[in-house]
Amino acid sequence: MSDDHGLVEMEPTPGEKLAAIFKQREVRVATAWGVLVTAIFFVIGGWIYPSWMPTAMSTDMKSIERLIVIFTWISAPVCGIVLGFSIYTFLHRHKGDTPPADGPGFRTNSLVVGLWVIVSSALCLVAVVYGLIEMNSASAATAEHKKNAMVVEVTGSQWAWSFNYPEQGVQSHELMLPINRPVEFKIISVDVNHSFWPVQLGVKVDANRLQTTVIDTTPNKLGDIDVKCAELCGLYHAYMETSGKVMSADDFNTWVTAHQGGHTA
Amino acid sequence: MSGKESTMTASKRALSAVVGVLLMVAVVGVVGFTLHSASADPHKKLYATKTAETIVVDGKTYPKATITMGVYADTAQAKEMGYNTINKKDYVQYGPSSHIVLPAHTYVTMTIHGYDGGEKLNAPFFGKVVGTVGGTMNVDGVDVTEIPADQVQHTFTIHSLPSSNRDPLFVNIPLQHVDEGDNGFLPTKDPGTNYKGHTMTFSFITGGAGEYVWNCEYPCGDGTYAKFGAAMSAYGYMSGKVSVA
Amino acid sequence: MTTLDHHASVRPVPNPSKSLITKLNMGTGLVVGVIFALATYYGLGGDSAGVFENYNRTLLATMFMWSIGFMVGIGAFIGPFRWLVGKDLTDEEQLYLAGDGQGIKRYFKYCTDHKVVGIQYMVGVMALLGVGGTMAMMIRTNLIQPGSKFVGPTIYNSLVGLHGITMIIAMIIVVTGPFGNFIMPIMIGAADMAFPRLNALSWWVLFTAIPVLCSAWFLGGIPTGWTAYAPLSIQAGPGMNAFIATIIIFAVSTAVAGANITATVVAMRAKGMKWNRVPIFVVGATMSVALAIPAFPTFMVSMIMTGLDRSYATTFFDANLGGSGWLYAHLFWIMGHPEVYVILIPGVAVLMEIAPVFVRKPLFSYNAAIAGFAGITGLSILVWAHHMYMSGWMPMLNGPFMVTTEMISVPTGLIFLVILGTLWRGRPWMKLPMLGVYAFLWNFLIGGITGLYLSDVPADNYLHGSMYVTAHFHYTLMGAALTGALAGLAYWFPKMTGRMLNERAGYISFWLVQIGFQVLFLGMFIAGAEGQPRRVADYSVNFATSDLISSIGAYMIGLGMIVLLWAVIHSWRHGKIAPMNPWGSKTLEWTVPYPVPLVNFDTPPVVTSDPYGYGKAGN
Amino acid sequence: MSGDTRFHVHHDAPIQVGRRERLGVRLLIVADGAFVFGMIFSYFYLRNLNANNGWIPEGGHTLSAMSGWVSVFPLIIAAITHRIAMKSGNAFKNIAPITFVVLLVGLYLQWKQLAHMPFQVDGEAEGEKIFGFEGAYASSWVLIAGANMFHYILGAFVALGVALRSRRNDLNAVLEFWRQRTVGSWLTWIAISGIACAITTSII
Repeated sequence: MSDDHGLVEMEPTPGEKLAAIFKQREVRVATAWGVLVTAIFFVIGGWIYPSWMPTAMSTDMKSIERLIVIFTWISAPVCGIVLGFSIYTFLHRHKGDTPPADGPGFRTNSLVVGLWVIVSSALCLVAVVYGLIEMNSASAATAEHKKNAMVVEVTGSQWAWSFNYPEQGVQSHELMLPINRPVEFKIISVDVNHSFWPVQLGVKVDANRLQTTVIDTTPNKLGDIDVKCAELCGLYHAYMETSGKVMSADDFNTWVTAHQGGHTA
Repeated sequence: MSGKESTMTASKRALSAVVGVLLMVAVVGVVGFTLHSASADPHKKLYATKTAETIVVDGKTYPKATITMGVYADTAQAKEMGYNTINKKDYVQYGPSSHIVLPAHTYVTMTIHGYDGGEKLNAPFFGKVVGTVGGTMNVDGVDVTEIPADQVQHTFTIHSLPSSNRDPLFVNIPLQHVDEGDNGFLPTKDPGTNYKGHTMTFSFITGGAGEYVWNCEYPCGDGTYAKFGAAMSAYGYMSGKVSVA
Repeated sequence: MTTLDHHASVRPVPNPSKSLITKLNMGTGLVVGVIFALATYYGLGGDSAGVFENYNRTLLATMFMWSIGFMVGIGAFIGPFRWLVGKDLTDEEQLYLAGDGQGIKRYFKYCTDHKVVGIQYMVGVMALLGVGGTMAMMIRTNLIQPGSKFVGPTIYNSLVGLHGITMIIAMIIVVTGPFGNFIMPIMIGAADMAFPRLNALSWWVLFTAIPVLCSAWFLGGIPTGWTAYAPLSIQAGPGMNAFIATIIIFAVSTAVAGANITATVVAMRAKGMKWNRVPIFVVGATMSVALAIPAFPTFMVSMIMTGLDRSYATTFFDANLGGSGWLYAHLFWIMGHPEVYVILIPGVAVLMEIAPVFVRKPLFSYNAAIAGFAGITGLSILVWAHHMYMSGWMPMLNGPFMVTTEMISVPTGLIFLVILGTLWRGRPWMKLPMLGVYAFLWNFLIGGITGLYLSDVPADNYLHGSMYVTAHFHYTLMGAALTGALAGLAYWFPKMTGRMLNERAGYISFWLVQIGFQVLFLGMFIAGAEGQPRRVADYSVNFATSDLISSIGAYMIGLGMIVLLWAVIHSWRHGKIAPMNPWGSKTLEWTVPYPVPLVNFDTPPVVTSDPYGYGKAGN
Repeated sequence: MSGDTRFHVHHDAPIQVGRRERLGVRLLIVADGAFVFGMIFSYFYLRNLNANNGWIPEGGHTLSAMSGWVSVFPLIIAAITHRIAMKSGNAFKNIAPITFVVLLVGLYLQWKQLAHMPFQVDGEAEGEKIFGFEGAYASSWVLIAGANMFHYILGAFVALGVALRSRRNDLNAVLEFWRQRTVGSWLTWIAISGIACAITTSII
């Protein structure tokens, strides 16, 4: 569609056109609203949102927190534009039982459309590239971990997790991990699909029926872990949770020795 | 949908609105009530019996309590054994109730009579005795720490949601299966039959008050997938609640 | 496959009042359907077939035979049979099938009039939304506090599954059913749909799915969630058969309706309605049903496989014998992701149709709107595996799927631009439909942005399978699509019922629903961020606050929806008589009177411009 | 509004109606195509995944590729005879029944194949017979054969329809011609789909 009826009729450079748009009072007022909204989302994304999330106990979880903050910041201006302009029009609504007079008849504005596409593509590109970089560094870390990793075989069964430490010859219903040692989880399900989710470690993968999946991470903070199932797995899905601990290497060795008898008390 | 203009007065319309809305709220309420009563816990809870004795474990003194359950191959067997099951379907089941109540900070000694056969556990881990005092249980007078994965009839596994204000409680008891050859494997109408089965006795210590759940980890339902259908997927047969109060 | 078509009939005209078609209606359909079902059930041994597979086979066969029997009984196969033997329906018979002069009775017949089908769909959708909403109330009641004190896990899991699938079905048809059938043909100046008998077929086939779905309650429920992931669905009890049968029946209905609507828009537009003059609602609805045509059959494949696994012991999803749950997830999401856009796009298109009317400005950048819809439609078939990031099926492909998924944000952005541009420098007339446009902007913004996190693989490590996901898709499906559908209801209510929707009740309902919605799902975002998995009957105490907030919001929505339902029923019976064009719109449906004549237009309209010619030319 | 107007509006030109119907059928073919795509996708997905070596489990049977082709040939022949019949103009009504008969033969062959697949594992449970299938290969084969069967039934229905209709003299010739073309679209599609399935099942 042509832009004969464009918002701005002059044909100077796009830069001048843009400047002309911003000279309009209504654009500036709407933009002010937008800035306010952007600021609010900045605060939510940067501080309020992360405060809801549990303590990060691995670099994976740390990077997820960072990523969520950055994504919120990227989207804050988008929220600002959309909400700023809609708040402005809402405040200038027409009241009454009869329809308002016809508004201006412009049908498009190629400058605005073009700018919109470019900016949204750019923001999208930032998100994509950032995500790919994070993924890449995660898989580089995986390669690093492989050398020195402690293997934990995770078995999901309806409706409990069990853990086998082949290196130590220990089995447990709790996930005990030494700090700062890479750990490689080999996950399998003996019945339906589950999803292995040690919440504070920021990793997750499905436990598929009789098919092994692998994830790795390095716990770097002492504390309790919640291990949950994130895939509906039947009657007691809600109760398919267990606890875990990240402990010092010494504590871990003590725990291993105490449980090598074949049972956990 | 007549073509007439409405002649309803404002007050009449308001009344109609209030009545209409209340009526619909009531309908939703009735649906809720029906569902609630259909899914209520068994009417009878099974309470542990407190005894006067106390016991010292790891330097701490605990009062003692006992509780007894049975696990039956089907409703007929449960009835034969003297339990009036409230369950509707003819499934393998624990009795006499699926909701057990235990006293807090107590040394609980639990006895489970198992009368069922068995094949093999899906997850061999649940062949181990976990969470009992001393890490053992007593099967027909013999102390054991685990039962081979292919000799289990059912398990009694207590677990819970991890949360900040509740003491952890995890107990896993595998029940020794009854061989086909053993006398009393299946119920008969013959009143002279002596049901032998196996008797598992074990003790564990409860923490503070809290709600827990128990279920069986042995594949004893039906279905082609890991036999966790039917009885295993229906609440109150091979699964239930544990209230520590 | 025929329409009300012309042919030189030289045979004597049979008197339709003596023909079989005049004897058939919903009642005969029910009777024949029940007979078929009972005969099948007891013929195959009833519930004495104790074996898992055999019993499933019996139940599935019973459900399908009910559906077929109903269609036989209501006369759906008369047309195809007559075509087969070469004795096509006469004009009189076709006129009779169109419900000519049959008053209220035609709503209970195999009626080919698109307006009747539209009303049937509308009532059906409202019933489905009511049932699904009631189940949502039950879910939230159970989650008010930890401990699952309201219902046990069996019933809770069934509630989750049935709420999900009921709402998904309702949302797929909520716009294209009532408005796509009633309004759209008039909007493009057509006399009827391209295939009126298929139109009736699509509704009545769908209708037969409703009792099938309800039967799940009496067969032990659907404990798998609406996604029905295998192998859980293979393990599930007999209620699962109801799910399988419902989806297969529904997929047939969708394919038929999709082909019908698409063919209508492609082939039956009024003279002069070139592609760039088609109202945007029609474009959006058509794109969405056209997308559904290739999408749903893969769901049908997966359901047939599930049915075979359950009733014939095949091993599609048993990894022990070469199957895989991943296969199910692929087939499901190849349908499942396009399907969310099938739900979303018509709702958005309704709002794009409404905005110009109430702002009295042309739609901003019609081309951008089309590009937005087309971009979403095109990309949506390339993004399915983002639901499988965490399934472990092939982690190396997560990257490409992340790229395609995030690319969707660009055409989605165009949708915002079009609506914002339309609002800009206008003075919006704040009638009920217009409020929906604003609610949409906020809800879809939140839904879209939270989708950005979920599309990102590392963030999905944390968010996948949590309440966060649930909140996100409710923002898009309910906040955006349902808001659009309700705005459409308020907008087209005068044309469909001849009366105005009670405005005050509408406002009360709107604010209750929208505020309740924010409370509910913002609370759920918090629960998700805290780490609460979705679909749980019980949860740890640390989630108690956010879940309580969510439940309060749910009750507000429930109350608001009840007020709306009252308003609809009351206004339909006693509302103010609507003028022909209460909103001063320029689309064709407002040029016909109420009740809309059988063939819509006395003289076929000729279109000379698009319907957005508001405002002064130029600036 | 008079009754005449009503009729007038509904009576589009036969060529328009014919085109519209063909468009509708083509759209339904798109839907069916997605279905066939889903089956073929599943076949290759499971074959390449070969979870726990269960694609063809130890001792499992295979079906020769020829078996798949034999039941597809009638589909191809039917599509060709229909085309020949269309080209022959007035002789259509004499050739059309051949298409129908060919499809019936195919339907029988397909049924034979389905009923005599070597994959079935019989078992007993609670005194009742249950059936099982050997593995993913067998399962996928059965599904594909079943879909072919469904195509045969629909194909035979429309082939019988055009054959019967072509013998009547009171039908609109233009519209009937378009309906033959529409049926041709369907017959061509089921032949293509059959070939695709036969190629799929040839790769064991």
